[in-house]
Amino acid sequence: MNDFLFVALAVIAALGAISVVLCRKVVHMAASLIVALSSVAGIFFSLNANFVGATQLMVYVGGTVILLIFGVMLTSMSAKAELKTTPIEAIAALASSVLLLLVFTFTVGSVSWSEHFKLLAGDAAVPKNLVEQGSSSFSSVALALVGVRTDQPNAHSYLLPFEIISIHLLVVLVAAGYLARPRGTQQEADSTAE
Amino acid sequence: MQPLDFSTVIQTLTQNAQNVWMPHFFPEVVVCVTIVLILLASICLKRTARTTFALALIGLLVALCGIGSQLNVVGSGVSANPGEYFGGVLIWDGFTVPVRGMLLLFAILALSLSGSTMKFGARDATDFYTLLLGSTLGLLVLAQSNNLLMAFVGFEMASIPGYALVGFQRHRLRSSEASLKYLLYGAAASGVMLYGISLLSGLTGTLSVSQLGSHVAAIGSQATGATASHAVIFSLLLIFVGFAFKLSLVPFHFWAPDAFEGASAEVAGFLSVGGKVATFSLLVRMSLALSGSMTGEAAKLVLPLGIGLGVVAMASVTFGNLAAYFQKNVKRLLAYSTIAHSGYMLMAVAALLVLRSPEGASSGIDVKQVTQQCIEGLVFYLFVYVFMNIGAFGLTALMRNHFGSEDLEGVKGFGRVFPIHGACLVVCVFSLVGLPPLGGFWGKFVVFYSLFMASKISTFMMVVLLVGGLNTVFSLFYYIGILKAVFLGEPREGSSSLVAASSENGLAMLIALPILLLGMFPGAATDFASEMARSLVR
Amino acid sequence: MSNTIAQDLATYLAIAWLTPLLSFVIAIFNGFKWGRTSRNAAFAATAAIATGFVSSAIAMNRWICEIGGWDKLLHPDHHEHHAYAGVFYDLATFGSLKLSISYYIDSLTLTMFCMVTFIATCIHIFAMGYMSEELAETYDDHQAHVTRPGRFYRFFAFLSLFCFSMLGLVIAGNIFQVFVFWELVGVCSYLLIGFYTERRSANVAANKAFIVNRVGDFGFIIGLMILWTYTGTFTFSNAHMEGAAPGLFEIIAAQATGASEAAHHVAAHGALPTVPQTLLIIAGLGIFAGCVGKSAQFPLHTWLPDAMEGPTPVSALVHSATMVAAGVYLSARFYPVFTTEVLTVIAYVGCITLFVAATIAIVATDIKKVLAYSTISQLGYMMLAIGVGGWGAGLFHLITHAFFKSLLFLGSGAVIYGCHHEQEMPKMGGLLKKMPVTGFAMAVGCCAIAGFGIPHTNLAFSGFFSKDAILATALAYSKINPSHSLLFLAPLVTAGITSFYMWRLWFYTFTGKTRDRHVEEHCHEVPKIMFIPLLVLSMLAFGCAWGGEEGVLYSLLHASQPESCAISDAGLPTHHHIHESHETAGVLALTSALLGFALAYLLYCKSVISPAAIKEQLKPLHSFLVAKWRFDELYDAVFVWPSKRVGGFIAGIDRNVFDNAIDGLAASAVKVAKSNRRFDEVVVDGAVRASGEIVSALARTFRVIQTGRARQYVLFVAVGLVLVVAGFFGVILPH
Amino acid sequence: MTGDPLSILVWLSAIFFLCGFLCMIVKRNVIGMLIGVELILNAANINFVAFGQLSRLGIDGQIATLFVIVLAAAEAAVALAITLVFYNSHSTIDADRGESLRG
Repeated sequence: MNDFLFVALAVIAALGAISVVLCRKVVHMAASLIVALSSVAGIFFSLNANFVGATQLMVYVGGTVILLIFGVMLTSMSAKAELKTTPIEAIAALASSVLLLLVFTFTVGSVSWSEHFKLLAGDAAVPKNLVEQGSSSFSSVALALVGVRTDQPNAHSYLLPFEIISIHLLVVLVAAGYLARPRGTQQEADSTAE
Repeated sequence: MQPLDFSTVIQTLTQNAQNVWMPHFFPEVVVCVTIVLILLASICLKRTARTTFALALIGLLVALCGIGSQLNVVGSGVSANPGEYFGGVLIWDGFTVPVRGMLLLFAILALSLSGSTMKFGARDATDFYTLLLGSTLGLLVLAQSNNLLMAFVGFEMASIPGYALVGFQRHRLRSSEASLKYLLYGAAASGVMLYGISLLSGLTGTLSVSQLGSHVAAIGSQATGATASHAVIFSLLLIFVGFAFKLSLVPFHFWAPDAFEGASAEVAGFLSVGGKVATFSLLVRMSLALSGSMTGEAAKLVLPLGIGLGVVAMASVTFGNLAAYFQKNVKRLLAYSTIAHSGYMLMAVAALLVLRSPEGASSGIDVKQVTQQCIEGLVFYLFVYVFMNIGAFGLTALMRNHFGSEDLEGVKGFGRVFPIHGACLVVCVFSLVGLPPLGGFWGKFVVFYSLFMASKISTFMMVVLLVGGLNTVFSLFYYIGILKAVFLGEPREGSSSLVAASSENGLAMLIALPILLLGMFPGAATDFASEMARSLVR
Repeated sequence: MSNTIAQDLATYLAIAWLTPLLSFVIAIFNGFKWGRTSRNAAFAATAAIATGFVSSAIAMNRWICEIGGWDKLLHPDHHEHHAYAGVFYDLATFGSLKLSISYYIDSLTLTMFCMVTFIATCIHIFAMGYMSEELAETYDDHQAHVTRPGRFYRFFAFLSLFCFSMLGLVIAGNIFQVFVFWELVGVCSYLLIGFYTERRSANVAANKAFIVNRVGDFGFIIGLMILWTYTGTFTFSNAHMEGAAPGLFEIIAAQATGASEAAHHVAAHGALPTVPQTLLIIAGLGIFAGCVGKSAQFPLHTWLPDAMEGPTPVSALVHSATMVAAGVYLSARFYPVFTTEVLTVIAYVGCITLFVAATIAIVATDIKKVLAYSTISQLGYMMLAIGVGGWGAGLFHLITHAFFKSLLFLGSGAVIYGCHHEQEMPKMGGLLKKMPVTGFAMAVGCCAIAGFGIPHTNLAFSGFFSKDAILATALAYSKINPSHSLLFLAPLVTAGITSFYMWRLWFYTFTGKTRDRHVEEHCHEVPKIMFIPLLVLSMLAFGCAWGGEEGVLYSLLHASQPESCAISDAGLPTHHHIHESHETAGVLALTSALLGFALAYLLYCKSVISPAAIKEQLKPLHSFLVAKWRFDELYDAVFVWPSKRVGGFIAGIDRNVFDNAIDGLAASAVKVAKSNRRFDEVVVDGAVRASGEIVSALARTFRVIQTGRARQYVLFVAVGLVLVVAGFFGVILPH
Repeated sequence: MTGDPLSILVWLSAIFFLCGFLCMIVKRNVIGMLIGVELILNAANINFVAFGQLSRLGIDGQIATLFVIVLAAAEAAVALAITLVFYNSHSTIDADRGESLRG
């Protein structure tokens, strides 16, 4: 049952992603994106990565996509004419992605993962499969984010990125604020040097 | 899993933070604090561009002093535990500390440059300096990261403010266009890089850079080694796309000319240098991790990787120089020259990989020593590059301010009207060409020298060397084109009454002087560079 | 004991070397303050270089005392190489790569120092008069039709900088230092050729000189790298320093002669490194390529005639006496490193150059261009001499040539000055009455370069001795290697041609009737400050080689002669051989020169036959020569035309975007091709032009890729990724 | 392709990656291109979680995903702001209209 759900979610996610490419209208694209990302969140849940799944739903589906739709609404008012791609471009795009797919098949696709990891399993440093382990990974994730690794004592812990990303978000806020701020103030008129 | 005692965790954390992390990470903390202070000051104090500038400058200077004190520790040999810290995601050793110093120095130069040449209101100034510092912080993290995830975070932290900086002149069509292109290209490239990181970490089971080598070697030595090694290479190439984007290497350079032309010259100068220093620092670390001690299937890949980098370097150098030929916009021309210079620097990394391949180890040369020499050359090149490129872009900014143009046509006679600026431009440009006795000459010289060493192992490196040498001749034409316009062209009517501010003159000389000094007395800098190389390759 | 003399010599020469730098700094920083009408810069520069000469002379004296006086010099008991090497200052260390400012002093260094400083002093004095028109707030440049501020101080500042670089090149004790100063003299030459920046032709010429030299320098770098990689040192020689690691020359010499000689080194430092034979050849050729560029040898010689765009004192100092001789000097320095194969190449390059340049000089009408081609030709003689084993002969000619050529140039400068910047000989004529001193000095110079003299006596012009020495060596060489007899015949014939074109110049200018009234009316003798250097130099041009190969000058140079070239002396004539052929060669050379003189006299002085008629008669032959080669057309068909088509096909030809530098070179190529010059110029300039075309076609292609569309850039990311992956797995990995 | 869940997820992420790339290439609408970026980043996320939960990457995978999500949100914010600026100056969000910088 669980397997079936897993495969179904994967198929839905893949279809969602493909329909993002095929849709013409931006709103449809966004809707397809929501489907795809939600299915991915479902996959995360089924993999026992509950926290990540929840974040995916909240931040991605809830935040990012809403942001995108917001952008659509802001900017689509005048764009009545649909923006079409010329066939040549579509063909070029398709050709390049087919080539990429080929490259992918011959490299990553040809790795037999189960065997690969079975062979590596002899390595002591390898952690146990977390799904089989069945424990809640939530607390270990949270602890790793504040700098303590409970599962693998020697592995890296992520206090620094966790903290420093706050500064990054602050800077991004400033950037977005600056760019979105209406222009035309006197000061800005002076700022032009060209 | 042992039961967790919350207070123990807290205690360990505070202890670590107090004794190990904070002292090592002090400069970055200062930068963070400065960012916050700038924003606070813009709320509390009366806002002027000057206050913000002073705050940012003081912050960076304090951070640089922090680096200075760390340098003492590194230099004295009492090394305060060189190695991984902050939970292993960062590296602190005799290499990263000076690189961070270089980045901070560069940030100070870029900051003073924009402070003296960009005229903006207080509100905009706050935003501009915040973005500049934010990007610098990202570069600092990127330069010392020992973890691919951390590297990606640093990469994005450096890039995202960069997108906004390029689009900082909102009212200009070209600025917004450049910003959008840079953003889209950067997003695609960083997406590819992240995808590569995810694959690589999945294959090897680690995000650590320093353990990458042993893990890849472990993969190569098992039965499925051949296919898995190919997958590893594929993911490495994906990661390389991100690096190549940051370094504007062919064929991932397309953003550079457009973004640099659209951005203001100060921002272009910032983007063209900072990313290189940090990215090369990480690239060298990864190259070292992936070479030298490899065995089995994976070891066979080191030499091809080196040759591959050599091909990319050749392409970048040739493309950059040729495409610069017909450019009329100085910024665009310098953008192409930036591409070429990345290529020259990449040659050192290519040589390094070739020398550290198993073929190199069996050829009887002293691998450790020549590796050190490659790194030494790269570091020296970067150090000179910081000055010469920011100098070139800074002088372009001055051309814009005084002559209102950045086209070769429009800046005619600039050097005649402003002799000091002209002299500094000569120094920067001749150094970019690589003429003795300027710093750029030594940079090229040492890089070519490492290529020459590498050519003993793979004759292909001789080809790279020849292409590089030929290109220095090519590049002469368009660089001289700048000088020709600036010195031989007749200045426009009425421009002779223009006078340069003494602060501008001072800054221009401050940037040009080190190039001259590095050219005439490279000894101190090379000693330092070799010290850095030694701490990296033990 | 030897330590103190090394220190003494180094100190004296360092003074001579650095005072010009001092004067440069002073002039550059104070020039503006002094004002445009001040002569201070000239005084500073002249004083500096004169100090340099005095200091060099003291050093020379010190050296001669050390070896035991003049008698000992003229009659050495045995061949002993008195050379002193040491380090001034350690510059930097890149890993095992040690760079320092060091010196290597032997009698060659000393002679070069004395020669350079002396000639430079004369030329500085001359230039004070010649450049006096620049002593003005406004200067009318008639050629460029602009009025600009005078640049008197700038000229002398550059001249000082040049002297500093040149002396640095001569004193250098390691190849690296040589290279740095090598580039620096190139930069000075660039600045001085382009002195009249307003003139487009001067700009083009300056760029051309710079770029052509860079081509040669690239070879130099390769040679330098090879030598360093295999020997691990840049230093020339440390044989005279106790306990120092062996220098380059010792290592190569040890390799050549076998281990026996270097046994004591082996004991002290372990086994000496060796350079594989093929790489040694490549290194030698690379270094020689640098010399080819700097000394304007075929096929990189085309920059030198154009360099005459600079002021005449510059032509005299930089482009005839010193800088261009640096290539010869360096070839001589590196003689121990050259293998016999390299020497053969050198000999042939010199041989081609001397002949080709001389033939071009016959038809040139610009007085300075004639001298420029004759310079190239004489440099070819020197290279030839080195190539055939006449080390001493080549350097002997270098020194004598420096004197008489600087004399000739200054003379031509005086003529140009007297005729108000008229350089075309057909407009002159009959100037002897108006300018007797100049005419006399020029006549001495012509006698010297033609090599007049009476065999078996000391009564001969300096050129006679040196050319005789070269021809004797060449003759001896061709006797040993009959297949290379061209190496003797070409210079022999050229000796006649040389005499012909030089006397043609003299008769054209100073005798006959006035051809242009305008010039005639304004013509006047030059002021004292200009003709005193002329007189001094004409005395030296006559007598500097007094005594020939038994004389002081040759003995001085001979004292520095390295024992052997790199591998073996197989095929090179010994002293004995040369001595045997001396008489024959001397008589033949003199006959050839006299024939040339007689022809010139008949044609241009007595006008027995009208030169124009000859030109008319020989026109078929002339056209036949050009047409037979059909080099420019061929070149057009093979390279230029297709690349033009490709370039046009790809992006459409947009002439306007031509970069000025390439355009300038291309334009000069077109100009050369059109004018009635010789084929070789077309070849070389055509190559530059063709590469310019190819480069521009490529560059246009690259511009097309940069479409400006964000989506396509992303597409290019994908394509680039596929390319990188496919290239890696498909091409690099299988190999 | 086997029934191995890890293989399925790796292929799923490959599809996401390719779709994202295609999206960026064929959509002339800037918003469409940004949606493509989100897809590419999500492709990496799928990989991270898959390798973390099903093989030996451990919780590093989950942590990486968290950071990527945050960074993607930040990037999207700036991207939208830039898009707005572009829209304000060019009155369109057709990415092809910005081609004054070229050559």
